[in-house]
Amino acid sequence: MEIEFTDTEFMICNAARLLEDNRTIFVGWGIPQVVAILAEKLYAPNIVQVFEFGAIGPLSRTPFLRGTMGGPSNTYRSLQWCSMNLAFSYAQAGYIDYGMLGAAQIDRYGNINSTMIGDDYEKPKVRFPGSGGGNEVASYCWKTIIVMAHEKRRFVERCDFITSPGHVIDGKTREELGLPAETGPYRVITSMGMFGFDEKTGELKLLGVMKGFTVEEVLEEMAIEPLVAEKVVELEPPTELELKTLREDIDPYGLIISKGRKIKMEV
Amino acid sequence: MEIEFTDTEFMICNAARLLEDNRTIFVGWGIPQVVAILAEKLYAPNIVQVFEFGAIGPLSRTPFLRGTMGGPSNTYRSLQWCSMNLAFSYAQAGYIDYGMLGAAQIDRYGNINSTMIGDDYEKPKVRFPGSGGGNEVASYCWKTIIVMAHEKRRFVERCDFITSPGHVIDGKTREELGLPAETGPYRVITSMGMFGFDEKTGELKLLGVMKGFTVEEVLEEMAIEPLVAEKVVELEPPTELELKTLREDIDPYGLIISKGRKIKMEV
Amino acid sequence: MEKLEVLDKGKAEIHFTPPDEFRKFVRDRKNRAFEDKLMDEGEAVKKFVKNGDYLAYDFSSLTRGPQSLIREIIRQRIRNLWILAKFTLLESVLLAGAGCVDKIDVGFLGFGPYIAKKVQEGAVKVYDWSNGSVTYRLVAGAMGIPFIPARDLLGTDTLKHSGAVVVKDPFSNQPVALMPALNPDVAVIHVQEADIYGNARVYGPTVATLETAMASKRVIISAERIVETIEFREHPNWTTIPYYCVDAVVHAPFGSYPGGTQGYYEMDSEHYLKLTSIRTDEEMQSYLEEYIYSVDSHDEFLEKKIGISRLKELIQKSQILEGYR
Amino acid sequence: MEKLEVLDKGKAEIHFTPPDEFRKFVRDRKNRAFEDKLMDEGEAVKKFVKNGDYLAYDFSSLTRGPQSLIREIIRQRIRNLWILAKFTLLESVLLAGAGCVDKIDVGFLGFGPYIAKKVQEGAVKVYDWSNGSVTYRLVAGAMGIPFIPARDLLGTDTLKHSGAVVVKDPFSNQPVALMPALNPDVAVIHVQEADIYGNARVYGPTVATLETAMASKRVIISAERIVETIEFREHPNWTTIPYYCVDAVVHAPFGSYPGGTQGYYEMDSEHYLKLTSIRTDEEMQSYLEEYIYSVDSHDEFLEKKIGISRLKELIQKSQILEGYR
Repeated sequence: MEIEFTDTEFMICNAARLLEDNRTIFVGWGIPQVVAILAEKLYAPNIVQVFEFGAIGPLSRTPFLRGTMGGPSNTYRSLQWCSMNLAFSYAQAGYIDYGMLGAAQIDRYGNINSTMIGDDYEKPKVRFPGSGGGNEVASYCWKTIIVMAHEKRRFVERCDFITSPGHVIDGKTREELGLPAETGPYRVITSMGMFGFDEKTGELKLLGVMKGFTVEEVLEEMAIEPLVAEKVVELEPPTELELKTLREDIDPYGLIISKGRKIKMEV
Repeated sequence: MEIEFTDTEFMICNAARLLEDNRTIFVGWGIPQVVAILAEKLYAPNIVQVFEFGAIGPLSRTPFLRGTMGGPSNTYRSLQWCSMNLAFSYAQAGYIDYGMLGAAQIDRYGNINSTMIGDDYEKPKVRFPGSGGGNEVASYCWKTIIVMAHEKRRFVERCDFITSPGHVIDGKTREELGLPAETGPYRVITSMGMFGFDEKTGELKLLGVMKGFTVEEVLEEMAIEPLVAEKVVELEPPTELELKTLREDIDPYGLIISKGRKIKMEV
Repeated sequence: MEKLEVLDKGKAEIHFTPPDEFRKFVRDRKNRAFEDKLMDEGEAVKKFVKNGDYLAYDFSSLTRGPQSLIREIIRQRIRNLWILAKFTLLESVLLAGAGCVDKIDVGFLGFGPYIAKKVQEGAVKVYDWSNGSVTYRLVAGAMGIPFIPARDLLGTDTLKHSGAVVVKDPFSNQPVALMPALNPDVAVIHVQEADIYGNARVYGPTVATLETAMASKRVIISAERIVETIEFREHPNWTTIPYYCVDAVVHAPFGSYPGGTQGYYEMDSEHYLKLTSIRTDEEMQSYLEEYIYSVDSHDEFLEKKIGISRLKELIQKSQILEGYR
Repeated sequence: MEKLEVLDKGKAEIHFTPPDEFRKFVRDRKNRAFEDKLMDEGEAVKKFVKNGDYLAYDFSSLTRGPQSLIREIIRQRIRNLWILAKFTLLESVLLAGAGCVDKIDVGFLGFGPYIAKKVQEGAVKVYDWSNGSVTYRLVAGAMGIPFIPARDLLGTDTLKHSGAVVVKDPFSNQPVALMPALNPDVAVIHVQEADIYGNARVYGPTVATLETAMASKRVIISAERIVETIEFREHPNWTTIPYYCVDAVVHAPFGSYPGGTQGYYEMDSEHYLKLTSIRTDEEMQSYLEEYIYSVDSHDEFLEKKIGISRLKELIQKSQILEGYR
């Protein structure tokens, strides 16, 4: 049977499979929201979503409404509505297990850029919205998962601008810099593969590639050469149930999932 | 006509007459509560009481219940119930006009002691409950009013223990010490008189004495010699309406007002 | 005596009001009397928003944002604002497009290519913080303290372009970032319910509603409903902002339009799309002319530009009331 | 690089947990699963209160204090506690009288000559803070930061006998006191409503209910009513403590007795008087024997020592429900 899916759907499904049940997760805007809802529906019925504007544990309604992240549908039946200070305090005090973020650039040590491209801060070539709550999520949560399109220029030796911290910044470790111990980027899910980080050096390490792609094809699409795990796993494409759930239940208007490259695959 | 009243009633009435309407007042336990309620009933219908446990602007019910400061009667129909942190934040940020406190000792510069008597902290002769929220009230509110029994030993050159700050501590001014500018003890109402503080030196200054007493009689009952205003005013005894309000409405069981020395006076 | 080492320091210009200066403003200019503060948005902005002000607002243009007040600020052609883009979406886009803004403290700059271009061209100056750090700054401003420590920004370029200072904490001996207090000159906040004195109640996530109100020198509240004071006294736990923080109360039904207000109406996605599709200054000017400059008030905007049938649809879409009353 | 001058420093021993140590405890020992935590107070105290613990509680023995849990701690003869006497009234008196306490961080030491005598005799060691400063310490502990600055204690002897550190603030160049974070080993908190997972709701003034729960390693909640989780989800703004802060939930009607709980019952002034009139160790021992050691549980205490008719009177006195539901 041939299936067709977007690489966004691939990322979402693989990220959703990573989430553990009975854990708290700090959810960024857009793709991470869809990941969390999919995980909740299929794999982790008791994950507790946390949003920076002050919603803890909502039972988000579907279809997912992109626009009103803080509105009634997405924050439906939360356990608590609170302030941003409190939402971040839960994270800073260690109560939030996972964080999930997007990124425009990522570097060898998992630092991420969502601020600007270029080498002159005053005159950026491209300007993005900046940290939002990303810096706090990446600083405070125990394990940060980054979900981003796999494009050559997005993988760099050192981000043009480090918005949110990875494992090592300009030669200094997270802990030396005062960031909470034993935290940091945990996985990077891209539209072609999955990365972790070397336990000792904090360097990006390829752990998995999408079924049908080779390691070389994935590395080809990166401006840096990451570490590669001894055994690189094959990442399954979206299952029928995942796609049905995404397309019929969560995002029927395709606001998020229809974006990206279309992939056809025999399964 | 002869009237009879306790010196506690005298203090309460004179303190209540001091309060301005349309102001916020941080209220300590016991006598200050009765002062605030009396003021609200007779002189300042729109004062807003603030309590450290987190009640803003209650319309406290009478009779006054000593025990349950934080209970339904005293916090009735507050404008806001909140946290202690927030109550003190309002004060620290400058929103609270008056503070009202009791004290075991007061010194020349309005420093007050509610912690211990003796010269060895480890082995106090007498131990009191300590600051409570007194230190914050005396530190943050714009004008602090102290209400205390007039006894010789309570007026000292330097408190055995400075619990809450006055105008000058061991030679340093409030502002030098980092306390909020232009704050500090404003009036001291005792069972015999009323004091202010010299604008330049911050020293205790006798402003008024109870009708029927002389300045000398009041000074006689103090272990230090305060400044004396050029014109010392005569403080009126409680009025008939004040006494009726206190005795019939606010404190019919005499939990607070019956304490202290009884005074008879022809008026 | 010992010293605490300063380890790092951002280079941004900061809007910082020493706590004593803010306190004196509160003492002299905020009012603890129960004064009727109800006025229309024209009067409120005229009285309380000035050229050159540091402006803060709360929540976002999608949800319970003070959109009618933002439009009034644009209509009155306020200039040279320094704005706090905390969790912002289209407020900064509109304010920058209308030429009201010189500087932006960025938590989240806002959506889309238009505002990005303004930054790239140098038309507005940005300082980079994060939603968390600017919120901590408001918390410090609200508490009347000069700064608050936090374990974020550390090591990043965000820190370098912020105004945070990193010191070694004397208790844990670890580096920690000190976020300077922020006391905006003026804040505009939309709420579900307020009384004429400024007591205000918010339902749903609160972002930094109270902290923004407490920390700001002047505060304009717009409210979907004006309610009697007894409504607050009957449920004191639910009061979000006490009256003494507030300078003006504006009755503004649909005050968040084109965003939604929980319990009242949903966002207008179509109108929203008009905004997010703005690319050029010409498109921006034509939007501003059509929806802001050509009407005199929020009421006129609703009546002439949106219309009852559209508003009715948005109310109809808003059927989740649970938790919002 | 520059340095921040340390201007003054209190000399108290402090209970300080570096933020990273607290975080790891939260990660490894607090539970984000929805686990049924309902148990009786005997089991809860046995599991979560240990000799030598730093203990915190919230509100007071007059109002919504965790009195049944305090009595259980005494009943289990826990020893060597270091307690946080924040806005305390008779908790410290009872705990010290029962020999459970070595050290007290004083906001307010508590009422009466009995506890004063204990301090004078050196039977318990005290460190002097204030209600505000110990609350700030809990706020810092709850936020996961090492300290919080405040403009109190400054200059006083309270400061000298506290553990605060005074530095020159780098932004305003003024002295400010840094209050070290406080992360108690265990907290006992009484609330009106909780579910079996530990979500909890408080009505009335909140003192530091949430901060205490967030900042403490282990948390025991006692509740007048156990309610379904949907009760929280229907009104998320009213949730005081989320379940992941909590280790045990005890159903304890009249859990604040002899104090009152708003919306349920008033304090028992007569019983309270018994407590405040204790002067000697003999009187204390006889009180403890009569009301605590001689019964096995809170239920038995209510049944054998207080009785339905007394409880009914206290319910009857509590006729103000407005604001408490």
